[in-house]
Amino acid sequence: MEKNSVLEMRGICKYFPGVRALEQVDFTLREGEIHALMGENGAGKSTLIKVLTGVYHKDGGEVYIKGIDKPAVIRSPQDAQNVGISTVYQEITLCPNLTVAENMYIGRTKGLLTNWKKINADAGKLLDDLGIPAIPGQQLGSCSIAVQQMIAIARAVDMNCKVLILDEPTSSLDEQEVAKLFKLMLDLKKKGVGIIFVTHFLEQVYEVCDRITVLRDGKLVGEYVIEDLPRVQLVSKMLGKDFDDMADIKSESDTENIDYSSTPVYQAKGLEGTTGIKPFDFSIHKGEVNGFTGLLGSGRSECVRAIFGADKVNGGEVLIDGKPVKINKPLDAMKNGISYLPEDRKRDGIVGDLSVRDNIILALQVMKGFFKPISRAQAEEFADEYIKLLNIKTASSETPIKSLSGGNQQKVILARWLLANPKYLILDEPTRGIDIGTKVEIQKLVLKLAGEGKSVTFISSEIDEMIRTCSRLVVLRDGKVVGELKGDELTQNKIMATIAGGES
Amino acid sequence: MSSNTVKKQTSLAGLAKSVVRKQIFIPIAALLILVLFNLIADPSFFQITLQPNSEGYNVLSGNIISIIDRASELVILAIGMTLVTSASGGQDISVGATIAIAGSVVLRVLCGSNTRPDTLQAPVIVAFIVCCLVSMLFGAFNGTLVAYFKIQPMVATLIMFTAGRSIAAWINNNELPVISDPKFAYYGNFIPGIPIPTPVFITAACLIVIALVLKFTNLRLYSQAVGINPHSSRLNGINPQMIKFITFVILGLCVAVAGFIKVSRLSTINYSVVAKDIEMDAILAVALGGNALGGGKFNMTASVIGAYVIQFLTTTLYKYDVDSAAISAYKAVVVIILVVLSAPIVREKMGEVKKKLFPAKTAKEAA
Amino acid sequence: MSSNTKASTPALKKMFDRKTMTDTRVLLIITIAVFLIMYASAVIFLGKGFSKPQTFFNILNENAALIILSCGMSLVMITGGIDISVGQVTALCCMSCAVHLDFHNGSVFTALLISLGIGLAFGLIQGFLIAYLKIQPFIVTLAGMFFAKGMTTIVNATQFNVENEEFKALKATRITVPGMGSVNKAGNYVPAYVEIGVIVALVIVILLFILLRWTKLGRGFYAVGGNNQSANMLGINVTRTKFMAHLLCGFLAGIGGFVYFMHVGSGSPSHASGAEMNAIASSIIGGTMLTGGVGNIVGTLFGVLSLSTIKNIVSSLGLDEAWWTNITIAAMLCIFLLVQSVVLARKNRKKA
Amino acid sequence: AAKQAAEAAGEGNGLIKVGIINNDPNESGYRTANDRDMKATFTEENGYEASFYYSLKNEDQIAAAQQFVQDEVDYLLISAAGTSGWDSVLQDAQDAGIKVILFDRTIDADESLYEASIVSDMAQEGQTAVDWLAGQNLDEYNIIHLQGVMGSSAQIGRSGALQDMADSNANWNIVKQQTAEWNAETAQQIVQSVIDSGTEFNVIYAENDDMARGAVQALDAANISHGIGGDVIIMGFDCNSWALEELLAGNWNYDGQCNPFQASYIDDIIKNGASEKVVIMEERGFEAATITQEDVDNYGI
Ligand SMILES: Nc1ncnc2c1ncn2[C@@H]1O[C@H](COP(=O)(O)OP(=O)(O)OP(=O)(O)O)[C@@H](O)[C@H]1O
Ligand SMILES: Nc1ncnc2c1ncn2[C@@H]1O[C@H](COP(=O)(O)OP(=O)(O)OP(=O)(O)O)[C@@H](O)[C@H]1O
Ligand SMILES: [Mg+2]
Ligand SMILES: [Mg+2]
Repeated sequence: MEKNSVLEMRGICKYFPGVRALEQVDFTLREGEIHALMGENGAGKSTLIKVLTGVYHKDGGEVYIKGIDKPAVIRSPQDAQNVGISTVYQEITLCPNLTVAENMYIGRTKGLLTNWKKINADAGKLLDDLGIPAIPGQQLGSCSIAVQQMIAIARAVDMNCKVLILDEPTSSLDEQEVAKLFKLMLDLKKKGVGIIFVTHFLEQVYEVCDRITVLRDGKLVGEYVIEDLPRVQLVSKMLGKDFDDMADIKSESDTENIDYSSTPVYQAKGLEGTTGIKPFDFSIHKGEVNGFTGLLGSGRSECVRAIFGADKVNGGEVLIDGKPVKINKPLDAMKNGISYLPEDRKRDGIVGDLSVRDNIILALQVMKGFFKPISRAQAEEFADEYIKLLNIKTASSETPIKSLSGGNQQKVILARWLLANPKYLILDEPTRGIDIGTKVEIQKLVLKLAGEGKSVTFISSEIDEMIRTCSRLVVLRDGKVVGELKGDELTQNKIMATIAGGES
Repeated sequence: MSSNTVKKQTSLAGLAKSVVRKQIFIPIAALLILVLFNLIADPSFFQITLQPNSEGYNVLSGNIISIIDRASELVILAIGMTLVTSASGGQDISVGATIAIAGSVVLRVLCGSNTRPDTLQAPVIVAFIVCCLVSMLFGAFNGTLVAYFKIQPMVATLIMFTAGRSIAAWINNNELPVISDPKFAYYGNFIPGIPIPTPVFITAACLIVIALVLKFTNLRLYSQAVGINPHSSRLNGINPQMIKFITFVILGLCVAVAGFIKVSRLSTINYSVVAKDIEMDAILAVALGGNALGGGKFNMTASVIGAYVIQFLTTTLYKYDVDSAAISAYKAVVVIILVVLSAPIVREKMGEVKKKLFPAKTAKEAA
Repeated sequence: MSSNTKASTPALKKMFDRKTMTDTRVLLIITIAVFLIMYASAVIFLGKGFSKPQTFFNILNENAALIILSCGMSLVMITGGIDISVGQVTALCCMSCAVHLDFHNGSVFTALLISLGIGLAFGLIQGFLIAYLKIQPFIVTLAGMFFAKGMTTIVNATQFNVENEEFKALKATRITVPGMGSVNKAGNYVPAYVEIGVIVALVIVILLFILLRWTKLGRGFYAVGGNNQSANMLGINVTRTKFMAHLLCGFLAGIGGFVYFMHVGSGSPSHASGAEMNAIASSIIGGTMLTGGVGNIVGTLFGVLSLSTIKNIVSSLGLDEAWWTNITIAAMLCIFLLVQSVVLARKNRKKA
Repeated sequence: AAKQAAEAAGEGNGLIKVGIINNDPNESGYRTANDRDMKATFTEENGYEASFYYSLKNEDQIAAAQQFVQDEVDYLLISAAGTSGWDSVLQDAQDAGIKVILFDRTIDADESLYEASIVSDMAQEGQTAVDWLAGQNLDEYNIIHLQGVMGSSAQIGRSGALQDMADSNANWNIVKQQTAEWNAETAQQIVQSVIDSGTEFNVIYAENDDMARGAVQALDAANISHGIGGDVIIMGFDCNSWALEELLAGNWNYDGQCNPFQASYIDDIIKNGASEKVVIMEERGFEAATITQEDVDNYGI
C-alpha cells in the first residue's frame, strides 16, 4: 500500500449473468482527498462501490484498508461500516417506515438499547446544522426525496469514518443544498477523510475534486490529477470518443416558429390539486418547450402531476386543443396525448421485476387497451429500437429493469413515454442521474421533438439545462406560480431573482 | 404459458443449464423426483388399465389417472390463486369455505326445497351458472376489501374463511341434500362411454381458457405490474384496484368450477369437511411453482405443475401405507426437501461444489 | 421548519401529534378505541356477565396462550415474515408435556423444558431455512405446521387429562385481583382471578414491548421489514435479524404451548387448531402489517382482546341458528377491519 | 329438583335459562339431527329460555361456557368438541350454582362436576359392529379401515374394537388403515389407491356414513361389487336415512346407529331430577338382510 492511501482496490472483478460489470479495476484513495469516480451510465461505478461495501461479493481482486495489513474482508455493509467506510448509495437506501432520527442512527449505535431521547436530540441538532427541513420524529416515508437524500448524507457524514462514499448524492439536490454538501465535504477532507464522489455534473467535479478515476465499460481507463485533465478530455475519456460541445445546442432549434396565437395544445385554468399547490393557469403550444422552475419543494412536481392527473385534482378546467376534457386519472391524460416521466424513478417509474422490454411498452400497451396485447415480435422490435436509440446498456431486453444501472433505468422510462408518442410530453427531472453524453442527447431529443411539433414540459434542477432547452419558464414559489419568463428574460440572474422573489 | 422463451442454445449442456436456472425447473424437478421414487420403489405404480365400471362401460384406472383426476380442483384453484398472489401480493385463505358455498348453491338450485329429490328441479347448467355468479360475488366481496379498502388479503379473506361454511349451511337451511340422478354425477366422475374422468376435461378446458386469456389479454402484464409496483402502474394508466379486484373475481370463478366438481363427485355435500384445508394446498401449489408469495412475476405453468406435485405426493403417501397419524409429518418432510433442493442459494452452493470438483470443465463453459 | 420535539411535551399530546404520527400509532389508537367502544357497548346493551369484572379476566385467562403466540407472530410479521406453525407447535408442546408428566412420571420443570425445547427447535430450524437458505416463510412454516401436526399424533393419538398432582396444583393456582369481584348466582362474593398464564403473557408483552421499542434487535426487525435491502445497506445483518425473529417466534410458541397446557391441563391433537389464524388476525387487528415494518406489541394484545371479545359477545347473544355464530363473528371482524381501513385512508389522505 | 329449578328461574319470566353449547350442525347429518332435536325441545312453550353457541373448537366452547357462567344461566348443556380441559369451567359453574348436563359426548372430568351425562358409547358401537362382522364367518377378513379425525372420541371408540379383533385373530387383516377425517372424498381417494395398487380386500369398515359413501363410489368406478351378494362388505355408522336406504337396497351391509336424540332425556332430568349419573343412549346396528322400510323411517336421521 502506498504511504498516504486509506484505501486501495486491486484487480477487482465482478460479473453478473450476461454482464462483466467490472474487469480488473484498480482504485486508490488517499487521505484527505476528494476523488471523483467518473464514467458513463452503466460504466460500473455503483457496482465498484457496492463491491467495496460488501453489498455484492466480488469475483476477484483485493481490497486494502489503512491500518489493516492483510486484504480486508468486507462481506456486508456492516463490515464496511466497522472498518470505517460510510456510504451514501445512489438509490436512497433508508427505511421508509422508520422515523427520520432512527434512519440516521440505526445500525451504527453502540450498546444494546436505543436511547430515543439522545438520538432524537442528536438528529434534531444535525438536521438543524445542515438545514434539513425534517423533524426527527417524522416517518421518513413522508419526506420528499430531496430531503431523504439529505438525511442519507447527514447519516453518512456523521459517522466517524476514514472513507466517505457519495454515489450521485447531488442528483436530486438543488444548488443551495449542493453548496452545503460541498462545505461538509471540504471540512471532512481537512480532517483527513478520503472521499469518493460519483456524479455526472462536471462543474461539481472541478469544483471540489482532487483526482479523477475514469471507468468505461467496467474497465479502468485511468487515474488523473484534476489539473492535468481538462473537461473535454475527461469527457472523451469517459465516452471513449471525441465529444462535440453542447454550448450551441439551442441554436439548432428555432423557437421563433412557435405560434403563440394558435389554440394551445394544452391549457389549464385554475387547476387545483389536493397536494398543496395553489390553483394555477397554464398553457403550452405546439412545438413549445417550457419549464417549471423553483426551489426544492416549490411544487414543480405537484403542478405537472396535477396536469397528468397523477394526484387527485380538486377543481379547474382543462382544454386540449381548445376542447374541454376531464382528466381525473393518468389514463385520461394518456388518452389525450399527454405523457409524464415522473421524478421518483424508483417509486413511480420502474416496475422493478419486469423486463426492460415490458417496461418500455407498458404505457403504449395500456393505451391500446386490455384486450389488445402487443405481439411478442412487435414488442421486441420496439424494445430493440429504443435500446439502440437511447443507447441503453442492458444485457438483453429480457433483463429485469432493476438490474440496470440507475441512469439506464431512467432511459428505459424515457423510452416508454417516447414510444407512447404523445403530443404533449412532460419530463420531470429526465436527466437526473444521466451521464453527460446522454444528457446532451436527451436535450437534443427534446428539441427535436419540439421541432416535430410536439409540446414538451421540461423540469430540471439545473438552471443551465433549463435555459438551454426551454423557451419559456414558469416560476414557482411555495406552491404558487409567481412569474413567467420568456425569451431574453431567460438568464441565470433573472431566473434566480424571480425564484428568490427579489422583484415581481 | 411461461413468458420466458428458451433461447436457442448451441450445446445440450447449455440447454440443461438454462433450464436449471428457470423458475419452472423447481416443480418439474419435484415431479421428477416423485416419479423416480415411485419407479424405483414400485414400477406398478404407473400401471394404467382399461376396465369396465359398475355401469358397464370401460374406464381408465390406475394411480396416474387418479392423480390427474384428483388434482383437478387444486389445479383450477391454483390458477386463480396465482393471479391473486401476483396482483395483490397476498393469498386468499377462504377458497375452501367458498367452495362449500359454491357447492351448496349448486345443490340448492338442483334440489329446490326438497333435500332428496328424485328428479333435478333445474337444469344442471342453470345450477352451474348460478353457482358461478354467487362465487364471483363472494370473490368480489374479498376483492373489494383488498383492493378498495386496502385490507391485507389474508385477513380480508379471513372473514369469508370464518363465515363461509356457515353461509353454505344457511343456503341449504342446514340440510345435507343428496342428488340421486346419475346425470349429475357425470361431471365429477365419468360420462358414459368416455374412459377418462370428466374433471380432467374440465381442468383442461380451464387451462386452455386461462392460456387464451393470458395470450389475448394483458392480464399477465397488468397483474404483474400492479403486484410489483402499484404506484408506477397507476402512473402508466393501469387501475391497480380494478386489477386486484378482477383477480379475486377470477378466483371466484375458479372456486365455482372447483366447487361444482366437488359436489358432483359425491352428489352431496358436507359443509364442514368439503374441500377442507384446500386453501393451504392451493397456496403451496403456487409456492412450489417457485412463484413469490409477495406478488409480482408469476409463472402459471409452474403453479399448475405445483398442484399436480401435491396430488402426486398425496397419492404416493396413500399408496405406501404411511401411518395415518404420521401422514402430515411425511408430507412436511418431503415438502421441505423439495424446497430446500430448489432454493437458489442451495443450488448456487451445489454449483460451487461442482466447480471445485470439476474445475476444468466449468472454466471451459465460462469461456 | 425544523423543530425539535421538546422533552417537556406531555406524552399524550406527543402521541396524537399529527406530524410525527406513524401508521403504527394510528392503528394502535384505532384498535384500542374500537376495543373500548365494543366492550363498553357490550356492558351497556348486553349487560349480563359483561358487567362483571371476571368476564374481562376470563377473556385474559382463555387467551393467555394466544397473546403469547400473537406476540411471536407480530415479531415475524414486522420483519415481513409469517409463521403458521405456531398453533400446531402449541398442540405438540401440550401433548409432549402431557405424555411426559403422565406416562413417564416427569416433573413440571422438565415438562417446561420440553415445551421450550420444542419451540426453540422449531424456531431454529424454520429460522435457518427462512433466513439462511432464503426459502419463503410461508412454505417453511406450512411444512412446520404439517410436521408438528403429524408429530403430535405420533407422540399420542388420543386426548387425555393430566393427572400429575404437582401439575394439577399449578394449573389450579388462581391469583386474585385485589379489589375486584362480583356476587355470583349462588349469592357468594367471588373475587376476580387470573391464572398464572396471564401473568406470563403480560410479562412477555412488556418484555417484547421493550425489545421492539428500545433494543437494537427490535429496531432491526422494523428496518428489515420496512425494506430489507435498505436495512442491509444501513449496516443491519438482515439474515441474522430474520433468523432471530423466527427463532423468537418459535421460542414464544414453546412458552405459549406451556401456558396453553397450564390452562387446559391436557394433551390433544386438536388443541390450538386454527390458533395460527387467530394469531395472525389478532396481530393485524392490532395494527401489524403482513407486508412488514409496521406493528406494535400493545396493539397485538388489544387485537387478541378484541377478537375474543367479539366471540364472547356472540356467545352471550345466544344466537339460536347455528350459522349465525360464525357469520356474526365474521361480520364484526369485517366491521372492525373496515373502520381500521377507513380511518387509515383518511389519515393518509390528509397527509398527502 | 323441578321446584328448585323453577325457583332459580323465579326472578325473571319464569323460564329456565339454559346455555347450550354444541358442535356446529353443519358437521354431519348426525349433528343436524341432534341440533334440530335440541331446538325443538328447549323452546319457550316448554318453559325454557335457551342460548346457543356452536363451535367445533374445544377452546371456543370452553370460553363460551365461561361466558354463560358469567351470564348466570340455570343450566349449562354441553356437547364438548374435545374431552379434555373442561374441569376448571365446570368447577366455576358448580361454585356459581349452575348445573351442568353433558350430552352426546362425554368429557374427562370428575363426575361430581356435572349432574348427568347422556352419551353414546362409541366403543360399544364399534364392538357391536365388529361382532356383527365376526358373525359373517368369512374365511379371511381383508379390511380397509377408514378412520375419522384422529383422536376424536368416535374414532377412538370405533377403531378400538376393530383393532383388538385384528390383533387377536390371524385371519383378520387390516390391509389399509388410514384416516379420511370424516371426509367422503378423501375416503374415495384412499380406496381408489388401494384398488390401483391391486391389494385384495373384502371389507370396508368406515367410521361414518360419509366415508362409506366415498368408498362405495370408488368401488363402483372399478366395477367391484359390494353389498348383499357382493365381493365387498360395506360398513358405516350414524344411520343417515340415505345410508339406511342403501342398506335397504342391499348396496351396503351394515350401519351402526349413533343416537342423536338426547333432548328429551335432558328435559326430563331438568324437570324431574337425574336418576343416574350416566345415561348411555340406546343404540343398535342395522344389517341389510333384516332392515325394513319402517326402520329407515324410524331410525334414519
Ligand atoms: N444486480 C445486478 N444484476 C445484473 N446486472 C447488474 C446488476 N447491477 C448492475 N448491473 C450491471 O452492471 C453494469 C454496471 O452498473 P452500475 O450500476 O455499476 O453502473 P453505474 O456506473 O453506476 O451507472 P449510473 O451512472 O447509471 O449509475 C450495468 O451494465 C448494469 O446493468
Ligand atoms: N409524499 C409527500 N408527503 C408529504 N409532503 C410531500 C410529499 N411529496 C412532496 N411533499 C411536499 O410538497 C412540497 C412540494 O414538493 P415537490 O415535489 O412538488 O417539489 P419540487 O418543486 O418538485 O421539488 P423537487 O422536485 O426538486 O423535489 C414540498 O414541500 C414537499 O416536501
Ligand atoms: Mg450508479
Ligand atoms: Mg420535483
